[in-house]
Parts: sequence; structure tokens; C-alpha cells
Amino acid sequence: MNNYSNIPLQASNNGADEYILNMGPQHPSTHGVLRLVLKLEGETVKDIVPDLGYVHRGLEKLFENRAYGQIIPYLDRTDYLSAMNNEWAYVMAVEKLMAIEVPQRAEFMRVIFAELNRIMSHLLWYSAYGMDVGALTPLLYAFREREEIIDMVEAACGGRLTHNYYRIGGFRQDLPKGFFDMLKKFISHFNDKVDEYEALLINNVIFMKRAQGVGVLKKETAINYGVTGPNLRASGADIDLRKQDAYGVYGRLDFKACLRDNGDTWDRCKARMAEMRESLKILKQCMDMIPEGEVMAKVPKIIKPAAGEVYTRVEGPKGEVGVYIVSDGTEKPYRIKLRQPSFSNLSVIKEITIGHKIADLVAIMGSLDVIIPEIDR
Amino acid sequence: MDFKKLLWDLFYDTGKPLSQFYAWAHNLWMQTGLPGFILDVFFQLVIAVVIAVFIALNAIWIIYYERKFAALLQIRKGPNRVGPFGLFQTVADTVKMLLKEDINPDKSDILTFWAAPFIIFAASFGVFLVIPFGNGLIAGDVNIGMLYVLAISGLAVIGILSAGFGSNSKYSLIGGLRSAAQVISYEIPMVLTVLAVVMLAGSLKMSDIVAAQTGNPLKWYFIPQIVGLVLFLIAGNAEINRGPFDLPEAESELVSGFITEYSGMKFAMFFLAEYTNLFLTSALAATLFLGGWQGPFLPPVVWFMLKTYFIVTILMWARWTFPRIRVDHLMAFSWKILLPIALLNLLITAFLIKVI
Amino acid sequence: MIKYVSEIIKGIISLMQGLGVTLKHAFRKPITLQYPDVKADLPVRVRGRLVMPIDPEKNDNRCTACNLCVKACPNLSIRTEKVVEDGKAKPKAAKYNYNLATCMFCNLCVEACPFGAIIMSEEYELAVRDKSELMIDLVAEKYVLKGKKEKYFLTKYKEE
Amino acid sequence: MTTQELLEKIKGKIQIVESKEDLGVLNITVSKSALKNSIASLKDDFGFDHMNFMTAIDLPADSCIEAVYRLYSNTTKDSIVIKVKLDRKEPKTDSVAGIFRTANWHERETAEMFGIEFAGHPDPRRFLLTEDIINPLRKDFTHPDFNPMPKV
Repeated sequence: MNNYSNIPLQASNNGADEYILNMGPQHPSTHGVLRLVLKLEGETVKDIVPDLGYVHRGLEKLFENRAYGQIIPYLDRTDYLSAMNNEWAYVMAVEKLMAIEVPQRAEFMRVIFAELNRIMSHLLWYSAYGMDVGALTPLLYAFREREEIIDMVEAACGGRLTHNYYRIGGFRQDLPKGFFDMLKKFISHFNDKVDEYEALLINNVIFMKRAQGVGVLKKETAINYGVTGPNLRASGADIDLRKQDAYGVYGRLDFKACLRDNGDTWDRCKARMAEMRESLKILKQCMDMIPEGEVMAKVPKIIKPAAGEVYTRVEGPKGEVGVYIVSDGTEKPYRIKLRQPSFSNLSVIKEITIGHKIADLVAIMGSLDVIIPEIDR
Repeated sequence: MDFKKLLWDLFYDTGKPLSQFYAWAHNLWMQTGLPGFILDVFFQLVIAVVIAVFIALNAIWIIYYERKFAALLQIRKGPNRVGPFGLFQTVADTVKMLLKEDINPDKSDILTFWAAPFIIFAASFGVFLVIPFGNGLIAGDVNIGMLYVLAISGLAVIGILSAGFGSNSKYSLIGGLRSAAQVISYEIPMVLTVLAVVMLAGSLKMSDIVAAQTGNPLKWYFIPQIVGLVLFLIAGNAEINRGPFDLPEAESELVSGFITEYSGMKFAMFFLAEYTNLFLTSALAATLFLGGWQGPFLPPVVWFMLKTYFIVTILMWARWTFPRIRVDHLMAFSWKILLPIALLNLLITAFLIKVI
Repeated sequence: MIKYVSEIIKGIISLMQGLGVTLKHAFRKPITLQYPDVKADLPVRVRGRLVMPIDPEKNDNRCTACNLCVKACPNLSIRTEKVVEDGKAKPKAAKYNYNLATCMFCNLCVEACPFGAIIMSEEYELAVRDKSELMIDLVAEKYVLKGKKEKYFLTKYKEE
Repeated sequence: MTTQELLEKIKGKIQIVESKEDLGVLNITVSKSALKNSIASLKDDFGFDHMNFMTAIDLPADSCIEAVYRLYSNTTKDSIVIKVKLDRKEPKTDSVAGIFRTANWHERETAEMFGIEFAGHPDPRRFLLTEDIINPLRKDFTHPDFNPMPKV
């Protein structure tokens, strides 16, 4: 009944201290259904093999049988913590294929929702991470603010997690009345809350001891593994797609990429905390700069891009969210490949956990902020 | 008989009416000509039942209290569905536990697996014998009381180890071993802090330690031993595997540590023992540092409970605030920080006693 | 030695900060809603399950069984049957089978409808005991909208 | 850098079978044998240090499978797409997991989805799917549980 047949791990027989531990798929801290098979010596991790695919839904195959417009709701279900960023990458790709110009108001709205989603995702990361390291209270505090954002998003698009709001060419509907009042209220107090989060968990001496110098990810290794997002910036690489590609209207906004130097677990946490503050700055600017006008470009009723291929990417909360579309000129895409950040981010885990303790493995896993449906698709 | 005086004695000097009642019963018994030890055994059984009932009721209350207190810190409401203010939530949970299937994992070591909850429960049960709840309200006022407490409470680690070993699960085993390491290394700073108090009181007997602190709050030992109190709380919290020191259970790492494989009533016993231990540690802290049952106006039992629950609240506050310590930091913390400070505290105390 | 002591003091300060944060929250009001007793006030755009409300002007639904919603649905959750009544030019939906089990509440069908005949209602407590109850015939249901959503529906998805 | 300039620059080092520009991105096709060297050369000599993804496209009409590698340079901010045509009956190519370690998982996924064999892959196990699903992303994939969207 031993189910390790697929896993190339063997506890050595002469060294009696080694054993295999199966962590997951149902484990409190593997964030969804990830299975990690560990080779341990005492509590020290000697080897680690991730086993994936428990929630594979074959999205890429589904896409080949759907019209272009029908694909958007499925994208919400990859990284469900920041659905709008996935939608954005996809609609941007189709717009690029069809050369559609998106109205300015819609572009600003896209930035607003992408940043709100980024904060949402980081807040959930923070609360889940608190659980991982054994602090149970941060969850409730972070969810309080997350709920505020979700209410905002719900007022705009009607969905709480699966938003389905972006459309090819702009937006389904304009912003609801009173949206900016809610946003203003949120902006006014959120910075204090981030201070609270830091005081409660991130700057706590117990946590700092656990996180500093643990799971160090070198810049070169990170780039070689295709790690992106806050994880990469914590290692000191100044790579932020919002700056590099300057898609949407990010070129007109003033913000900075949140860099850290060491690339350890603590730096990854700090980078995310700083990113929340930066997102807030972006939101503030968008609120001042957003023009009035249409939110939807003129788009043909039946979306039929010309044959060709395109790859667009946006900076999601976890890293580079990319969509690669091959079109053959029909109503349905010929092939869509989703490039999701967690896929590459998780692949680095073997590199940075070997030699640490089980407790560190949990801390490192949490700090990478992976989300399994995104990997399995 | 003066009814008013009896009432006064019952509340404020509980030992006197109890010993009067015992002498009266003993006299009566001796007239029958039967050997006296039968009566003593009977009385011991009565005491055991009383303590068992107290443990059960107290644990039910303390679980409810913890859930409400956690809710307070976490800006939510906590249990509020079963009964008024959710007071019967724990009762409902207990009934649920009793009705659940008691699972024995395949290939588990039945003897150790079954013995574990009883050992742990017995350990916390035994300590209750020497806790002075009130003036004279103490089941067995032995003259090595404090030593007895340390010896018996250390037994719990055997239960945890046997739970970890008997479950035949790797998670449980890691949890059990963690617990053994943790309890042994925190025993030492705890003993050293207790020793400082014992030196001040000049006795190991619990009633003497309480009496030495007198009714004046300024003479309670938390003033000369403030460092000792903090050390005792940290070490005590670590010994009962709670708060930031819940490594043997460590939900996010070891699923549930040594109780992973337990279910039904056996699980409930672990749960009961955990909260009983929490109460015990707080009661000891109250006895050693906060003057035990002594205090003005209110009956001694009320004072004792108030002080104990004050300590309980502090421990809960810490539990719901801090993240978990890593296992090697835990050891380092004990040996590198707690032990030197405890030794220093002991030395200074000894020096001051000599000088003053 | 100085480093050792200063580290301990720094540690204690950081722990105190954490305790302070939780203590501060102990005096704040709970943020949770007592769900079955108290329900959140939902915005008008909220997407519950699909309904086909009665239009009070026509005293009937607006559906013409044009099948645009069927084509828009990514999950094939909708099936219609068309009927043309005597003496009327427009066809009508005899049956509008909506499969709640496969619906993913994406709103694409509502957007596709040229007559504004269907709408996502506020209903979100959708658990049933029998799978067969998930197949709903929206025509036979004769749903009546209430409150905010009704206005939203009558003005064809315009907010005031 | 425009695609023309980039093409001129890399022409010397890499044997290009075919090249075209697609929406502002240079798209080159290389031969199967030259793939590993070209990618190594692009990484080392031209600064393409980030592999966005690696995947494949099934082309039953041409009876070939195209493996697609997309590289990005963080310094010059250029993108390049490298394609290699593989025989559909027996798709086999060299693994580039030694050059870009991110390719390890991408190649495992692609191998499973299209039935491509990557020679020299460090960990050629199945990745996401169960054993009974074979080459699902090929256009002629059939499975008892899989129904393509019917025409309405």
C-alpha cells in the first residue's frame, strides 16, 4: 500500500535516522492540495519532492473549446486570490492580437482593481502565513481589511472572489456610485493597519528569529528558476513588470519596486508588506488621475482575432502572470498557455529548504506564497 | 451550634470545620471497632471524587473562557449559540466527543496508545492534592509539597512520549520527542525559580509558602521575585505545551503532534489535561508569587480563583498573540537565556537573604 | 555581553508591541456578522443564482428563446425550448432549464440577453438536499424580484 | 532593439532555419540538434537570462509538434521566441533543464501533455496527471470522460 512508487526518494538503510514523511495532500500548511514527500533526518529536511496535480482541471484544454469571451470566468479560477490580474493578462493578449485601443478610464480602472487585488492577495498571504508560523490572531485582523476590499469589488462587479469583470476592450460596467468614497475610506486607514500587522507578526522577535537567514534565495538562482514577483525582488533583483513593461497606465504613475537584499524568508515578508503600502500609493494617484468617459472600446460582437501568436504578461501579486495565445483566425483560440508565477516559484523549494528543519519548511513554503490551483490549472 | 460562626468558618477558615468534621466522624467510626484506615480510604476517595468533579467543571469553564477571550482579542464574538452566551458550548462539544467513535490506528502499540491519556490525566490530577485552594482547604498538606508538584507534573512527559510512540505515526513521534526535550529543558529554570521562592519562605510545604507571604500584598513574593514570576510563567507555559511553545502539537507543522491519531474520549482526555495543566500552572504561580488564597474581605477561595484566572488570562493573551518558536530556538532560549537569568536570580536572592 | 543583553531587551520590546496590538483590539467591537440572524447588505450588482423575473408590465417574462444566453454560457448550463403561441409574432420560451450545478455565476448570459429577460438574483444560499433540485425551470418558477434588484431589472440594469 | 537588429546580432552564433516577426517579437525556428546550443548561447552571449515559459503546440496539419521556448532579457528588455519542429509520431528533443532550471518543470508538464520525450531530463516523471490520461493537449485527444463543447 506504500504509495511512494512515483517518488524517487529512498531512506538509507544504514543510517537509521533517516525516514520518509508524507506531508499533504491534506495537511494544514500545504496551502491547498500539495503533497510534499520529505526525507528527514531527525527534524532536518534532507530531500524534498513536491507531488502536484491534485486539482488539475485541464483549463488549457477547456480553452481550446471555448470562444474568446467565455474564457475570462475560467481565469478567475487559477489564482483565485487575485483574479483580476489573470483577467488582465488575458484580455490584454486578445486586445493586442486584435489591436484594440482601450479607453483611458478603463485603463485606470484596471490599475485600480489590479492593485486592490494585489492588496487582497497579500493580506490573505499574511493571514495564512500567520497560521503557518503558529500565530492565530493575524488571520482575523487581515481578513477585516480584506473584507473591506472584497465589499468594494463586489459593489463593482457583483462577485467576491470570481470577479469576471474585465472584458476584451474594457469593462463590463462602469464603476458603481459611491465606489470612490469607499476607496477613500479604505486608503485613509489602511496604512495604520499595515503598521499593526508589522508590529504583531513581522517585527516580533520570535518570528524574526525564525525567518531571518532561513531559506535564502540568491538573485542568480532565483532568475534561473524563473522566480518572479516579490520573491525575486526580496532577493535584490530590480525586476517589476509594472516598471519594465509599463503596461496599462503604470508608466504615468509614481511608485517604486520594493527591493530587499538578503532574499531570506523575512525579506520576502517585508517586501510584501512594503508592496501593500506602494499599492496604496498607486491607488491614491489613480483616484486623482482617473478621467471620465467610456469604459468599453468598440469591439466586434463576435471576437475573431487574426491568425498569429501573442504573449502578454502582467505583474500579479505573486509574480509574472502571462498568457500565450496562438490564434488560427477562428472564434476559438488554437492554443492558450497560462504562465503562472506559482509554478516557477514553487519549483525553487528544493533549492532553499534542504538542510533546514520542518518548521522552517513550513515557514519557507508560506513565504513563497504559492497557490496550488495556479500550478495545476 | 453557632450557625453564623460555622458559616464564617466555612468561607474564611475552611480547614477548621473540615478537621472538626473529620474528628467527629473518626470518633463515631472508632466506636464501631472497625480498623481506622477504612474510614481514611473512604475520605480519600471522597476527596478524589471532589477533585475529579472540580477538574471536569473547571476545564469546561476554562475552555469556554479561552474561546471567549480569544474572540475578544480577535474582534469576533466567540461561542454564542448553545445556551445563554454560548455557555453550554463546551458541554455540547464534550457530548459530541463522547459519542464519537474511538479509533485505534492499525499497527498502533495498543498498551502505550491506551495508557497515554491516562498517564497525562493522572499527572495533572495528582498535583491537585497539594494545591491550597483556601485556608486549610488542601487535600494533602505534605511537607515536601513543592517537590511533589515538580515530580508529579514531570510525569506528564511519559504520557506524551507514550502517545507519540504508541500512535505509530511519524507526526506523533516527532511531537512526542519534541515534548520530551522541551519539558526536560524547561524543568530546570522552573525548578531554579521555585527554589528562590522556597528559600524566601524557608519551607517546601505549600501552606507554609502561602503563610510566609502574609495578607499584606506588599509582602507577596512577586515583588522581590518579579523576575522569578516572569521566568516561572515562561517555563510553566512551556511545560504545559501551550502558547508560543506548543511545539509538540504544532498544528501547522505536525498536524496535531502527539494527539494526531486520537479521537473520541481519549482525545477529550488530552484536551481536559491541557486545560487542567493550564489551571495548575496558574494556580502554582498564584500560590508562589501572589500570596495564594490570601487577600482582604473576600473568602480565600474567591481570592485564589481570582489570582489564578488572572494568570490564566495572561497566559492566554500570550498564546493568542505570539507565533510559535522553532524547536532549536526553544532549546537555545531555555539554556542560553532562561537558565542564566534563573541562576542569577537565585544567587541574588540567596545573597539578599543572607545580608538582610 | 552587551549584545546579549540588548538583544534580550529588544526582544522584550517587540513582544510588548505585539501584546499591545492585541490588547488594543480587545477593546474594539467585534466585526463579525451573526450570519443566519444578520445578513449583509448586498450591492445591487451582486451575482446570486439566475432568475427569469416576471415583468409586471407584461405580467409575463421577457424571454423570446433566442438562445443567445445558451451560446454565451461557457458551461452549457442553460437549455431552452421554444414555442410560438397562436396569433403572436414573437416566440416564447416554453421551458428554460437552468442547471445550477454547473453554473459558475459569471453573468455572461445576462450580458448576452438583448431583452433583459434574465438577471442574477440576490439568492446565495443555494444548497439543496437532492441533486435533481438543481435543475430549475425558470419559466415555470415565475420568480418575483424584490427590493433593489427589482428596480435594477425594470430599468434594464441601470443604476439610479 | 528592433527585431531586425536582434536578428542580425544573433545570426552569427545561432543557426536559424526560419525567422519571422510576430507582433513585435522575433520568432526563430532552429533545428532539433541546434536547440540546446542556441538556447545556451542566447543565455550566455546575449543576456537572455529569464525563461518565461516553455510549451508546445500541436500541429496535426503539418504532422509536427512545435516546442516553443520564450526567453526574456532583463537587461535589454528584449523577448525572443525559439521554436523547434518535432516529428509528431515520435517527438523527441534535448532537455534544456541544465541551462534554465525553470525548464525542468515546464518540460515535465509539456512532456506529459504532448508526449514529447526530453532527452537528458533530470527528473522525467509524470507531473500533473494520472496515468490514464495520455497526451491531452494534442488535438486528437480522446477520453471517455472528455466531451468537447458541442455546437449550440
